[in-house]
Amino acid sequence: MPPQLPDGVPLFAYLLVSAVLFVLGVAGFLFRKNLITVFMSIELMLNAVNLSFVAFSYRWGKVDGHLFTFFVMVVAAAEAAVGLAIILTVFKNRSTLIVDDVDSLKL
Amino acid sequence: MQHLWLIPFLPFLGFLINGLFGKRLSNPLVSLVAVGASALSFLWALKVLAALAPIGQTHVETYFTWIQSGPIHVPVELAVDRLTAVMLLVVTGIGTLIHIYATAYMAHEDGYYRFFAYLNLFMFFMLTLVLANNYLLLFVGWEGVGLCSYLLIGFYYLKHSASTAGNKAFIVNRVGDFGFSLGIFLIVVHFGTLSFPAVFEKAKAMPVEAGAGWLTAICLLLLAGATGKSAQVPLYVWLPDAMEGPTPVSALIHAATMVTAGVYMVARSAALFVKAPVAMEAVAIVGLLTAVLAATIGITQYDIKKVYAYSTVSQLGYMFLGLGAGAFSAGIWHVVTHAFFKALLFLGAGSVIHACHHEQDMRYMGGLRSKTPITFATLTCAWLAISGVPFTSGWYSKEAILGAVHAHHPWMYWIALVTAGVTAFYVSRSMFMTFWGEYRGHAHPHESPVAMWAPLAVLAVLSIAGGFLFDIPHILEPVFPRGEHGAHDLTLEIIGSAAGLIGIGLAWLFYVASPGLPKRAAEALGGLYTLVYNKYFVDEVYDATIVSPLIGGSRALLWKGLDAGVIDGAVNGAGLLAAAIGGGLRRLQSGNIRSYATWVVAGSAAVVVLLGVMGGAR
Amino acid sequence: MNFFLLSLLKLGLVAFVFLTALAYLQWIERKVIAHVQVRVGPNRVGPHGLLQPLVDTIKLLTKEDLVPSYVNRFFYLLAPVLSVSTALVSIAVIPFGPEIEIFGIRTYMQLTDLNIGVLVLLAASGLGVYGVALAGWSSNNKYALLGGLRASAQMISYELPLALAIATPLLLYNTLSLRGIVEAQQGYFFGFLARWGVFSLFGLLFIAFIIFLICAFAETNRIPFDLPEAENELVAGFHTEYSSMKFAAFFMAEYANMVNICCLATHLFLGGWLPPFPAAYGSQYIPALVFAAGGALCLFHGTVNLYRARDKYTLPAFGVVFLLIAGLHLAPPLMPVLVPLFWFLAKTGFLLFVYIWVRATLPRFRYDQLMHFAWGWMFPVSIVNLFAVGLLVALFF
Amino acid sequence: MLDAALFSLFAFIAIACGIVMVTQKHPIASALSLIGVMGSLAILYLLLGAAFIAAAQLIVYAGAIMVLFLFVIMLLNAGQEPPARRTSLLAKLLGIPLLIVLTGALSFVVMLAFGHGTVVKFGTGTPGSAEDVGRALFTTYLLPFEITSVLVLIAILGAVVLARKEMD
Repeated sequence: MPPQLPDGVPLFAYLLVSAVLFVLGVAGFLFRKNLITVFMSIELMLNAVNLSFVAFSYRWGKVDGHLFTFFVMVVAAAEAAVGLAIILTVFKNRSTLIVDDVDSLKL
Repeated sequence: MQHLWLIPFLPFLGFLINGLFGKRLSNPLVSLVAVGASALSFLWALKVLAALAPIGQTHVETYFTWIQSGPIHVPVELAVDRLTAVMLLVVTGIGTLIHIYATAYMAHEDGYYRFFAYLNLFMFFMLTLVLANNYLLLFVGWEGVGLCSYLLIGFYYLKHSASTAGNKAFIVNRVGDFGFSLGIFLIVVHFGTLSFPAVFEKAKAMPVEAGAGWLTAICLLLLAGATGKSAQVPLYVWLPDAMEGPTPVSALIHAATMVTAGVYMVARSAALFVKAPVAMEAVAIVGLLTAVLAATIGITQYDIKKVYAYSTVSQLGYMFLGLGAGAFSAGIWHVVTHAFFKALLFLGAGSVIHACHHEQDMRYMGGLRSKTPITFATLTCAWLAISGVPFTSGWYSKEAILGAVHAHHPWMYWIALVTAGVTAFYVSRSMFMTFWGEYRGHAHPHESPVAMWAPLAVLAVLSIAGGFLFDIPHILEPVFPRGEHGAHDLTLEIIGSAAGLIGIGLAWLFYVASPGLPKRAAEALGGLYTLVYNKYFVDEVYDATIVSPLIGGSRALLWKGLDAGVIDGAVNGAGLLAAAIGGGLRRLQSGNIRSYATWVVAGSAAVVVLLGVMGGAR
Repeated sequence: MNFFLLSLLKLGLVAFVFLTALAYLQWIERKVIAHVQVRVGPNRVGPHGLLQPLVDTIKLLTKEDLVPSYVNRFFYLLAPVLSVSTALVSIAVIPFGPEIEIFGIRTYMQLTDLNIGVLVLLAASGLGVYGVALAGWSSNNKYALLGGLRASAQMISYELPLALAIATPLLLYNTLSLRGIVEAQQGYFFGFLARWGVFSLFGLLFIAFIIFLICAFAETNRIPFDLPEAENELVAGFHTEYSSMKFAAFFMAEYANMVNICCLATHLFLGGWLPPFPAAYGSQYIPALVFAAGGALCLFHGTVNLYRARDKYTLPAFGVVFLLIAGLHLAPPLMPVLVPLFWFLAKTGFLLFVYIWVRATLPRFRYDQLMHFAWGWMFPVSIVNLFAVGLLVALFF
Repeated sequence: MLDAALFSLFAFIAIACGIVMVTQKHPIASALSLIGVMGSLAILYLLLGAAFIAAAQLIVYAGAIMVLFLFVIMLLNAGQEPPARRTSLLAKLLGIPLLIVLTGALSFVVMLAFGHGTVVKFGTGTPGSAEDVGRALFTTYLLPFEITSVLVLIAILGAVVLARKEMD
């Protein structure tokens, strides 16, 4: 990569940040036990993707990336509403929030 | 823009209203909608024709493109020329009359709204058929009227005979329609278009085919379609059974309009037929055969509607004979007059049946002359007309046909002549058995309400005066240039009229003068009589040769073999396969979200790695 | 780096004024309520208790900073910080006047002019929830928890109509920058009626204004919507466990939010720093007149007819000060700076007075009433209003 | 220079908060750190010239969604995670290596595609103001926008149905 940083930040830096955040989200999804935390990890992944969207949008000088980000936000909001409602229901019915205990969907 | 589309659309509207909301509407309202729809379309047709009159050339209205596939372009376009105009008036006019009649006749049936919805739907399709400007649209109407006929024959669907009759009509028509569709395909292949003007232009340019060729094939296939729809040999068998339907239906669909669709179609395709003399000959022979066959059967029947059904068949045969002889205008003329008097006959029969409380067997009628005077009077007009008594409408058209046939083939002429006599004979027979002598039934016959006999009266006037009121051949001159056939030949006309009168005379002798005679005649003829009485066993023959083999074959091969064996086997096999695979895969479903997630991550990692290996995003 | 210097200067100025104003707002509130309830209010410390805020601050600062043992320490300490910072950050985008020129430096009377200023304000008020919610949750106390939950629920619920009420005039102004919004309201109907939001669109925006005010009360957890700190149900709600400076932080946050939202209302609906009627009718002399009148009054009561002996020196002093201010308002170089500022402060001050007035007048809602009012009335009304305005704008503008 | 500093600061904050979010045992801590991530992301958006998106990020994500999360956490009073009775062996074994692979591959691809070239300078660059976004939103992306509105409606209904007291 270029050694001398010019006045400004290379685009890939943003993308790397987004990549790292995404992986962190995945890690959270894989290793956390609390349903809500798992859900939040998903949100983290979405945010990481948003960042790269905006970065790409800068790269191409178009506004479309922002639009995608916007839509992702809307979808995330809807998802949060339904997901949290589901979590509440799950807690109501089995009084646990541990992912591994919610495993009746198996053979 | 004359808004031709309104003509078929108005009945369709009626159909929609009655079909969708009829259950909630009161009977008067339903009949108002139905009658109003057809009456309005009649009036609109009148207006259009008035606006176009005199229709020199065809008036075409294109609405939108229906099919656009490669070179084939099928627009939805309606057209009016004089032929169409005549058919239009017949369909809407008589249709309206019969609607009015039906309001009274069906008054006490349940499914009242259903009946009128079907009737309007039929009007819609029939008008589409008549107005269509290309074969495909015509075919739509063609199939549509077939459907409606099926629905209406099976109107009393609780009656087994009715439903089977409906099926029979439908299936037999399929055979014909199959031929018709093949013909249409051939036209597409051969002419590359379906619109009438284009096809006929190209056909005009072609030489007359001496032997058999494309055109002949096309025409024969069209003829096949026509024989199905217009109940010609060999596909006429459905029409007599179609009498299971309510009488107005028999009058409208199975006498006046739908069955003449074949005639109309052949006449419409005249430009093709004149180039294919072989096909023309076929048409003529089919017509002749049908005429004779049906007429002879007509003699022996006792069910009044059956009698008229067979008479319809034979009259249609007449029309085809006329067409085959090249006298298209004469054929259409007969269509019109026949529409008048045959509709009248059926409606009259309906009125009689109504009077006798749904008794259809003539052996239990008789002496109704005094009990139902109006019906008798009107029916008499129809009787005279169909028997070809001079200067009645039937006489004109029949003479025109006979003249043409004589010019075509004298031997055909003589047979047709005899048939005419026979026709006169059996119609007179039915009249005598119904109205003369003393009443042999048990009900208390009574005259029908005005809504029923008013249409009868109108039709009576038409069937007497229709002949010299509308000189169809003259009207149709721009469509079918009047050849030498049109020339009146006095001797022929005298002979023709004589045949009719003789027929009536014989009938008088048989059924009024000496009632014992028919029995003796039947015994004398013996086998021949039984043969005719059983309609030449045609149905039985069909059963033996076609129907039962088909059914048996399907049972054995298709059902047991193909369906049960191959298809079910395949389905079950697929199911088992899926089950097996699933059994293997369900090991993956640990029910633990995290393991699923691991798989997802593995997949995405694989994708990204692959992307990197392949050299990034580009 | 001139830009930075200037910014720092402005920052310091605004911070100082703002914080002092917050402190004195508290004093004003007590005074006003006292007079509404026919009391005298704070009058011991300094003339008319004018030094009360100072004393209060000292008291709060010097109090023992105690952290209960059972609280979740980190969040417990984080909450007030969040609360006050989100409250204070909003002032950054609020303009106090037009572009001015002092000592040859042209600048905006505003810390920064973002082209999404309104959104920033919304975001800040949205984030304000966290402080309250966290405070409630982290202090492991059922009253506090209830208070926190109530607060957050109420803020979320009322943010919806609030946002809609904000969006309504934006349809007309076509900008998100507060400066642009104010500039969009310049001009006069029929030459004399100010083209402010409240007067535009046949008063449709007035409905939006009312909705905005009501939601503002709820956003800032003020009476009649102060359920989160309803003394007689929840002790003190979410800040039950807070004392000394942490408590002061919440207090400050509350007043800061009040001020911010009043400024926003002024800009959105009341034409910011624009005078209510054209300069042609001498609107630029109003401030001077007002202050002069005040000064005259003070002098009159301080010298000629004296109610109380102790006013002998204070009132005349005030009178002189007021007269000086009036003079400043007339000084040519300062006029373009001070007059708009005056109008802006006047309007905002009026709204703040309404706040206090309402607090002194109205009782408290019940919680279910509060929620039903939010979702059953404010939300539909604001949405219908939004549609109506949108329709009008689409048709006529 | 300045935006380099800003970027590195907030990128650091973002990643740090991300790590905290994943490692913290307490859901509220995770939630707050997630809010931190979002806030710093908003700043990064600003640096990228996406002013509107930045504001939306704060309002929608930090202001609404995360409040919901916080709310639910408080409501369920979800405390420390107890050790799970049984967890996925697969995740335990494959998890870490997979993550490492994923990180490596991602960064490799990024460097491959964007390793040299575009440099982000604050103020220069893309249209990102509310007006630009809005224009695109109501012209090019009108249909998706409408569809999302329907989606949100459905989500609301779903949430209401799910959250009803009796689950029968």
